Amino acid sequence: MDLSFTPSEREFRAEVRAWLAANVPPEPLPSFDTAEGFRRHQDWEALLADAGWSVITWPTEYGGRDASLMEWLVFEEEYYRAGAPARVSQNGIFLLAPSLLEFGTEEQKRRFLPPMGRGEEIWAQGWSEPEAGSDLANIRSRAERVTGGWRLTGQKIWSSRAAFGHWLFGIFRTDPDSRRHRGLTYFLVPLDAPGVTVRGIPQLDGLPGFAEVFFDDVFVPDDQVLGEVGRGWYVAMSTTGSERGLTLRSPGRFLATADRLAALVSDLGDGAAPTLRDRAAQAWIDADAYRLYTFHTESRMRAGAQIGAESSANKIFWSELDRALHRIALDLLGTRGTLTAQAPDAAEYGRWLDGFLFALAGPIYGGTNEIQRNIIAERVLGLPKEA
Amino acid sequence: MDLSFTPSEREFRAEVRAWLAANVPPEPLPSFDTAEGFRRHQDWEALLADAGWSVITWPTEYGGRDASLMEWLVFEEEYYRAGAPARVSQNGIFLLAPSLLEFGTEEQKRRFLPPMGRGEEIWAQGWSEPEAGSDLANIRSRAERVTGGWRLTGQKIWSSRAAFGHWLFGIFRTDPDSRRHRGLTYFLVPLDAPGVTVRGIPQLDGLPGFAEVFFDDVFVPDDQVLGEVGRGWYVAMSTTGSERGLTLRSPGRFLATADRLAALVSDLGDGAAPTLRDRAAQAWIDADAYRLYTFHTESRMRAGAQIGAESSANKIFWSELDRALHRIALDLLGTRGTLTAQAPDAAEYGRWLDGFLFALAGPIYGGTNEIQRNIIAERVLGLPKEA
Amino acid sequence: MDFSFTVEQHDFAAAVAELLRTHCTPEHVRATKSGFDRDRWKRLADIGMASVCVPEPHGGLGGDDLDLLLAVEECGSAALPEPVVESTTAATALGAAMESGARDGGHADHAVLLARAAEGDALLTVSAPTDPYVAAADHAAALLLEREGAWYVVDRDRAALTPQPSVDAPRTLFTVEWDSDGGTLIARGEAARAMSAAVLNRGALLSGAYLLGAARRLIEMSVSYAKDRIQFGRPIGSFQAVKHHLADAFVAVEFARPQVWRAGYSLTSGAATADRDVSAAKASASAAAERAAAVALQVHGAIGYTHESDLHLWLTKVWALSRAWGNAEWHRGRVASSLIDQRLTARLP
Amino acid sequence: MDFSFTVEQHDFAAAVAELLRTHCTPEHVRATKSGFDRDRWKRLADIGMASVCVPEPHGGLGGDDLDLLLAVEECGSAALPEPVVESTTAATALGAAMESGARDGGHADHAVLLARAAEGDALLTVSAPTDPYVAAADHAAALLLEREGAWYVVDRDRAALTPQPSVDAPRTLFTVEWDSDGGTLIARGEAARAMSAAVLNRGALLSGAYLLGAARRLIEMSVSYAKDRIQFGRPIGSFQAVKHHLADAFVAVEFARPQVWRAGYSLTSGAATADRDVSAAKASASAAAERAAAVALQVHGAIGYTHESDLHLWLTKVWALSRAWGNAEWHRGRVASSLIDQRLTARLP
Repeated sequence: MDLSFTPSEREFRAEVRAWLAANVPPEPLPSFDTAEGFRRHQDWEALLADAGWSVITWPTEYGGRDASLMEWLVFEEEYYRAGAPARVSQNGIFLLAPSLLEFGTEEQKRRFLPPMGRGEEIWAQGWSEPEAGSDLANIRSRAERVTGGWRLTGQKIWSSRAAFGHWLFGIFRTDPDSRRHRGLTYFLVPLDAPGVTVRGIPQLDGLPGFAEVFFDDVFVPDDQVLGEVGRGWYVAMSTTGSERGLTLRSPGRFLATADRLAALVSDLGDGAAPTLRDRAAQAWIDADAYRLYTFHTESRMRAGAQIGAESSANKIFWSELDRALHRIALDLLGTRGTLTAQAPDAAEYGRWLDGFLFALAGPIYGGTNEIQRNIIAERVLGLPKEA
Repeated sequence: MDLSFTPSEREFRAEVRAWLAANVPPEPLPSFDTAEGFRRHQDWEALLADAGWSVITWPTEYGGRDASLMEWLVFEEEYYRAGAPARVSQNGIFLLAPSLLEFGTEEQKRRFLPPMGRGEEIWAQGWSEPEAGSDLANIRSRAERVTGGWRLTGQKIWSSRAAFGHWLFGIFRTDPDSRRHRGLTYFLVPLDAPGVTVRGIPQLDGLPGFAEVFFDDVFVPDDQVLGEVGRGWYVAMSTTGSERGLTLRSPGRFLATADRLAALVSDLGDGAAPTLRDRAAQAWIDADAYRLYTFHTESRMRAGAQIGAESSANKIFWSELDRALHRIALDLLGTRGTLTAQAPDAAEYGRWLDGFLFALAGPIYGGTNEIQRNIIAERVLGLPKEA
Repeated sequence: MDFSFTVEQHDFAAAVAELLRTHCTPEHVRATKSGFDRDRWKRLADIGMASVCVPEPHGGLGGDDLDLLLAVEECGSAALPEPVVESTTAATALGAAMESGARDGGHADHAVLLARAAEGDALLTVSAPTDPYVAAADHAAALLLEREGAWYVVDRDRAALTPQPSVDAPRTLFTVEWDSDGGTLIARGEAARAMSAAVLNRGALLSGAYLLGAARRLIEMSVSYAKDRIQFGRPIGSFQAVKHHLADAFVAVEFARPQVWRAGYSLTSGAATADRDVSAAKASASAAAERAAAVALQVHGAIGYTHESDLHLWLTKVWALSRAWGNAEWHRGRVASSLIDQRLTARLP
Repeated sequence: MDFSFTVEQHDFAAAVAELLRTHCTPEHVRATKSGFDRDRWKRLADIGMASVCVPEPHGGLGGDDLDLLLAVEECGSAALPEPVVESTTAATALGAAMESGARDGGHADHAVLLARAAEGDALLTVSAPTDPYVAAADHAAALLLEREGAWYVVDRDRAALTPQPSVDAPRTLFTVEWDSDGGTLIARGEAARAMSAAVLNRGALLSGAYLLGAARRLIEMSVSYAKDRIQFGRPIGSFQAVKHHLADAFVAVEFARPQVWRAGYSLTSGAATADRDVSAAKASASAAAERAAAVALQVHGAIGYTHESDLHLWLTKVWALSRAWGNAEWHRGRVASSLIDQRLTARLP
């Protein structure tokens, strides 16, 4: 056991930190769920990409720097520590890219990865449907074989980034007689293709953080199928059990929040109720624990272990941690904690409310925590399936 | 709304308090799960009965004083406040007596109620079986028709008070072809009848708080059947939805514990961590809330309302409250909280550990809290049954 | 001991509920972007909502908090946008000040103001001693404000309001600046301290009652959604996890309700335990409502996050009111102090 | 960064586990009413359990806490009755005192004592700075005790022991009285303060490791029971409520484990964050084990309460050790103080 970073990891961290200190915008960008904010976030992605920080774990030929998982974890810590902008390219670089790298043809990789990494093409995800929320296998959107490609019909929902984005990845039923996980195929679809309609869904804050996407006889050529026809479920899920479980929410995000929370308690001094001080300490411990668990998993992966239910345990842990961190902050701030970022009195505190609202969704998306608990109980502990 | 006690209730409280002050033994009695403790608790029941305090809600003809539910709640508050001995007669007076009063023949009432009320005959309960724990309807012990009565065969388990008690009440399958809740009959069985074998089950503290009871062709005459043959489930359950839901655990018990906890925190002064002070305040609030909820239910019953899922809500609430109260006390006491009552250093603190161990069982017995949550969800909220 | 409301109290709440069913549907709530609909407020006032606690000589019904609790719970169940907590608290405080001031002649302008408030023609609001912001100040004719241990009535036109938008947009919040000569003194010294205590307790009590209604509705909506929504081939309400979450939220609300009622009784009867009882009630109601909100979001999933679903109308109310008038932490601290530092463990009843 | 143990560390833990499978079955644990089985302790010592952290000149292996963590977790998984936490902590402290004392010649008797302890022929114990009782004092040849800022080695025969029976009967506890001339001074002043800190941290660390093993076993037993136990026509382990309780306990244990390992590394490497890291680990391990114990009881139902079931062998260990060496509250307080009062938010690694 040697819990120190290597000299090269330390150098790497110093380099990241220096670049971010010089380049992170002093004022927060407008939300990427607005037209202007979307553009400004794309500009930021371009700046990141120019400096080689956009997609560090990718092969250099597609715009990455072949960074190790540990370097990526370090990068993420520094990124959140610096308060850098949220990644508008997130769906593409974290969810699609691993599948593209594993299952894509060389042409597909060359076509799609570089503009994704530079933030020129922003990807929306197309998993959920109105009747397939947590139960993803219940997909009804279908694709019919036609000359040179497929015709897509149906509807996707909860597509983040679709309101202003350029492409969508998602799975469609190509075998009309198939059920559940079989007979699905993974498609890459331009959102400006004829027959595609995008309708933004306003969230609590009124901004279209999600969209519905309607497909009305949308032609998609064969070279926009990712992986084998009929194996879309496998393509979509194969990366969730590997690094994705580890990379969906890196510890850096929660470490930065935990440190801000500890500072908030310190700053409030006697104005912080002792119980909140205690709850803040527990949340800080938990953020630290999440980091240690991640490093431990990284060590095991380097030693050749496969990641299984760790991603379910991770999901439960970080989503509850995130909710706790923000709830404690709001409890510390009293009525002031309910102000939006626009309120003059909110000052730097407005971010806690936004974070709270976002954190409340944590136990829901990416597979509800109830589903994750079932996975742990059945696949790790070996308890019987429900009758 | 008038939340004051009537003059007669106030007088009643004063009378109870005075009697208890003069009569409660200064030292705690030995556990009633020992032979000597059992006898000493029977003596206490006799003393209570002589003064008319044993079974106050019963009709006077059987040894009660026709007290109202409110008087009983007042009595219980004073009883626990005075630190009076646990009721060794509890199974009989709280679980059997309501059924006996509702379904018993006049002969049965005259035969069984008075010695039960005086603590001369102590009743054990015979609900559970090895294969019927939480799932009570899965009963396999059976009774066969013979001349003048029935022959009982089978096994009961988790019979509290059976190790030293005199009689057992329980349900047996009288229709061998019946399933689940049908074809069961409610029997009253002397534990010294030929063919009955009682085997104590030592608990964590080594004492036989439970017993297994084996029935090997035990003859029970017809006049020891309670209610109709084949309607045993109905007899056993009909009282659970009425007062029993309210009387299984009266608020008095938790109010006394909450007050002791508040005093413990006050006494520890700066030695009590601020978070524990806060948790203690919450637990005290909850004990108070349980009392108010009970008074509210009593008002509704007096106005003619039927009690339904209130007993399930009660069960969840008091069992979690009891566990919280004791856990907070142990957290306050540190290592000292783990000492048994026999330890010289335990002083008055030893009761917290015993109470903690007892409280841990709360979410399990009387229908696990999981079952109670199902009942609330299905019968009150109207959610669909499980597939 | 009688833990029930009078027929009149029930009837009043039923009338309020009936009015809100017609005039405060989710569509109406959405349409009330400013947070105040004069027409609806006037209708509510017509059936007595604004005058219950106003003394009879000033055009009110001379009632007390117990006359209001069930009706305010109905307001919460409808997510009523109008500031029923603050306006009632302000009117009651001004009425009480007038009553004690009556011995010295009172203040003629205030009598007119109070009568107009009772009629629903003028809105009053008040600053909560726990909070730096005044709710609905933009809609109010006058504000009750505290400064350096004294209370004043301040004309809205004499005050400078800075909007402080919050998570519950229709519940408009403001920081208020005003010159002392713009306000009329209504209480100072001991009377002002008593007014601060009364204002805090009444605001906490009524926001607790409102939260009970909002929580009840959140559970009802979630139950209804869970019955209809099919996942994995069955209604999600048949899953134990969903059932148990909802059952726990239900239990929390059911046990908070008698605490709110008892707090109303304590205030009304001037009990020695009133501060502690109000704090227990607000702590429990805030926690129960927060729990119901979290469960409702979890049951609804992503749709609960959208503007299209009605759920957010109640969620935002809960997030705002559970923290206004002292959050659960603050009130639990007040209980701890009474219970442990002052060893006041006597109970009402 | 390498979060793995060496092959030797794994092999040692495997050897301990293998030995315990043969010599520390539930039947053995039940039979060890006194809390100490000399034969088993000697066998453990033979494979190095008592000598890992004893310096080589004194017959030990000169290892560190990291060499012990996996093996102590195995002890917890077997509910080993012998006081592995206290004896190891005492031996390590005495060894360290000898090492620094070696420069002044050391103390010949202590060298013999330490060598015998390393062989498993003499048991050492130590008073935890957080607790008023000394564990296993009746089985010990000598006790390390603190008095007025100095540490002493006290012969058991020179000390008066008053038994203080606890929920975990085999873990014998005592209050100890002794005359100063019955003890030999081993550290005072700064050295004694350092020894107190080291003793507290090591005892908390090792009890944390033991708790991880006990919690793991409680979950295993509960899973196995839930697979077999049929209620309502199906194994109770197929009910979502049971699944989710067990999954939550599992997650708590899995996230506590790297914290315990990191704390071991912090202590071994003398990190500036060692106190805070140890406290985070003990707080998390205590809480995870308490959670596993509560879930295990809930899953087992009434049978978990009986003496006949093996469950209580682990439950009582958890209830005792989660509170010994500082309970979760105490340790969380130490973290809060470091984090908030001293603003020490730097992390290891």
